[in-house]
Amino acid sequence: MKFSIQVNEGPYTHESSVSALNFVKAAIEAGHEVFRVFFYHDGVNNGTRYTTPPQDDINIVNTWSELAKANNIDLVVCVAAAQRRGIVDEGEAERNGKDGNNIADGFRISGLGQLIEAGIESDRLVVFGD
Amino acid sequence: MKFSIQVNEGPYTHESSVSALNFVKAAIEAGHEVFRVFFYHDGVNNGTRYTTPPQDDINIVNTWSELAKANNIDLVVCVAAAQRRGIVDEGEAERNGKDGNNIADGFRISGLGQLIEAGIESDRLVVFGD
Amino acid sequence: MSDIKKFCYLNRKAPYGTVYAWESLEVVLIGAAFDQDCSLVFVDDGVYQLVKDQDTTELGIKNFAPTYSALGDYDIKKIYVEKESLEARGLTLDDLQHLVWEDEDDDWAEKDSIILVSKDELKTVLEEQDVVLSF
Amino acid sequence: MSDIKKFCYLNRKAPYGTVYAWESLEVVLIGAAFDQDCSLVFVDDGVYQLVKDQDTTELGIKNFAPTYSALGDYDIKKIYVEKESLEARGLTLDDLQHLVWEDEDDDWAEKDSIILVSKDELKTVLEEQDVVLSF
Amino acid sequence: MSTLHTVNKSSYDRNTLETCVSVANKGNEVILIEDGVYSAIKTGNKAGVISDAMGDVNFYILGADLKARGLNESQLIDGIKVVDYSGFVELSVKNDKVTSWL
Amino acid sequence: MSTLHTVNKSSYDRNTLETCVSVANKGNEVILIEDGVYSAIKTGNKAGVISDAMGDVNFYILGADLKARGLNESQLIDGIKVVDYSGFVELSVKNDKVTSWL
Repeated sequence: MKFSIQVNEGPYTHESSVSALNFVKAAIEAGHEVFRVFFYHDGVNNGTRYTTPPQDDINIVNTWSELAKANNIDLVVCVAAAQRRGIVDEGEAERNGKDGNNIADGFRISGLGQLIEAGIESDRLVVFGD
Repeated sequence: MKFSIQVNEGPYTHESSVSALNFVKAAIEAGHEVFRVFFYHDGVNNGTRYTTPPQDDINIVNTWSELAKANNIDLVVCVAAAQRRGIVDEGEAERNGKDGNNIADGFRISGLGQLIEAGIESDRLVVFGD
Repeated sequence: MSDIKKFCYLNRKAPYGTVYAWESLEVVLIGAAFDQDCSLVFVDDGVYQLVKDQDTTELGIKNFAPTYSALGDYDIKKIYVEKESLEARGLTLDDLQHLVWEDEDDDWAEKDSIILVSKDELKTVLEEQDVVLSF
Repeated sequence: MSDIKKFCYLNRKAPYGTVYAWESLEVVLIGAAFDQDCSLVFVDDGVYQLVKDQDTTELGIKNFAPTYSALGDYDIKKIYVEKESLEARGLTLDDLQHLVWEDEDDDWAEKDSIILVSKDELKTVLEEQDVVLSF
Repeated sequence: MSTLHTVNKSSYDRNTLETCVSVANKGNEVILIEDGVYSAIKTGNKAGVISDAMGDVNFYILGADLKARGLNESQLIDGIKVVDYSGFVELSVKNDKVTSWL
Repeated sequence: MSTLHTVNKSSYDRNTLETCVSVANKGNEVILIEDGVYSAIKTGNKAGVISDAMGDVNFYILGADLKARGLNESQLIDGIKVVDYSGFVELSVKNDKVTSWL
């Protein structure tokens, strides 16, 4: 079965990122496909490479990056939500006159259409939020 | 009277940043001193220069920067909270091996002791959060 | 599975205190381009989103409420408001914006978009949906 | 104003679902170095923070609950738990961690840090505070 | 120590205001801000949280938040005073401390 | 369309579970995750939200969230089934859609 996931909250701040990660891992272990994880609202904060979580805690951003690479998952950060919150890739930096970017490995910034498309193309869309 | 303010939530995501800004402006207009604004939890996201809010909405980050400059307000971003959320200045970038920084003008990253000190040294500490 | 899915936007939060209401509306506007079946549901504090005469001037932030009145132009005709939520909060339909869509099959007559539903009717609306986006 | 202020940490949120509980505790630990009077208050869902036997292994995140037992070493002796909040949630003192501090004036005897208070007693505790930090 | 309490949540979503009022001391003041303003609508079925406490506690409400949400003074429970941000600051000065119920 | 509902808030803090249960159709399933697990304690005074709905709706609870919070199966309202994440995924597959009550 084809799953897509929506994550609405930032890592550490809210458990939803961890719930989504654990759900995605279990879905893949059960042989399902995870097509896309769409990061919306504060969920976009999952996609910054600038985090340095405590050594004795999970590194949520890196876990997403590794999981996506190993399983070909499309990690999409919503552009409108990212602009409000300061998540920037190379293209966004250029368009908005920023002097750098902070997007993490394996994430890409794109539009809300990607969420609707995920809803259309997936058998199940599961939302994790506050 | 000497005020300090704690802001617990990110800009746009939650109204607390706007409430805090409006409160600080009114306090200054009434002739009070605002000694320090301490950004904790997701409040640290007030301190990134990477945001590009919609043109027709308030630019919260810039408003903090301007207000602080004009009124000599100490804008402190909590280091522990910032590390979990990816807010980085030059020193933090060097210490944590990051290839850049995103701290906004007029903000500085420091420890939680600055919050306790604000509580001790101010006549009132007002907390805005979720 | 049919080609058209029923998308439901489930709104339970008040506007301005948090950004969910506004960012939910942004999804609805983008989603309208995809030619799927679209329903908006307002329940609990979500009903506050539709209260008329919102004025954010003194607060100094963007007032996004006028966008709701554009929903008709995006062919969004099914805006379900839970009756019990409205009543508990001491509000009536008159306190909400009057939202309409134009029916091209009826000489572009203006028709109401807001459908007041009881909890039982809402059960049926939710049961029919294929995809529920929660805010 | 006296040199020592009464600081109160007001905790109303459950652990793990959101980070407030953990980041509140981080403030308490830092604050302890400042030689102010310190009280912790747990009310509403905040009482869940002190439930014993927390085990986050399966969740895969840090378990910060052991840190509460270190509070005594930081000379934090006043941990107020609202009785009504505990009772409403079907919990008793036995469901919570046993937190103690050592009294140097009483041959280092271990004494309970948790003080069960009624709503009326909590009123008095809150009234006395100079600075309330809310989480 | 007189106290100003701030409440920023709707009584229809959370128990925040109920808790605040239940531990506020006689003569304390409460200001409703942000989504807290919804609790003040007199026709709502949670209006009692405020009206029952009105004898012991003074209630204020932030006008900017009221207007943003399309509400006006005529919809409020009698006795709640509308203030602007400078009034909010004055209440913070007048009371000995500010306790936020988050 | 059979539905799996997820609820991640404590009934003692919010009305989320009550709303979910009030609009869930007969035969629907509900899984309590994150802070939602607190609603399942049988000695709590909101236990009725679940026990009253138990005849119409099946209740599940995520074991990982239960353990994280220091709770165990013996404290739960009878009839709630503890599942792990793979059980959560199975419930998502078995039902036609997943509705999150945020």
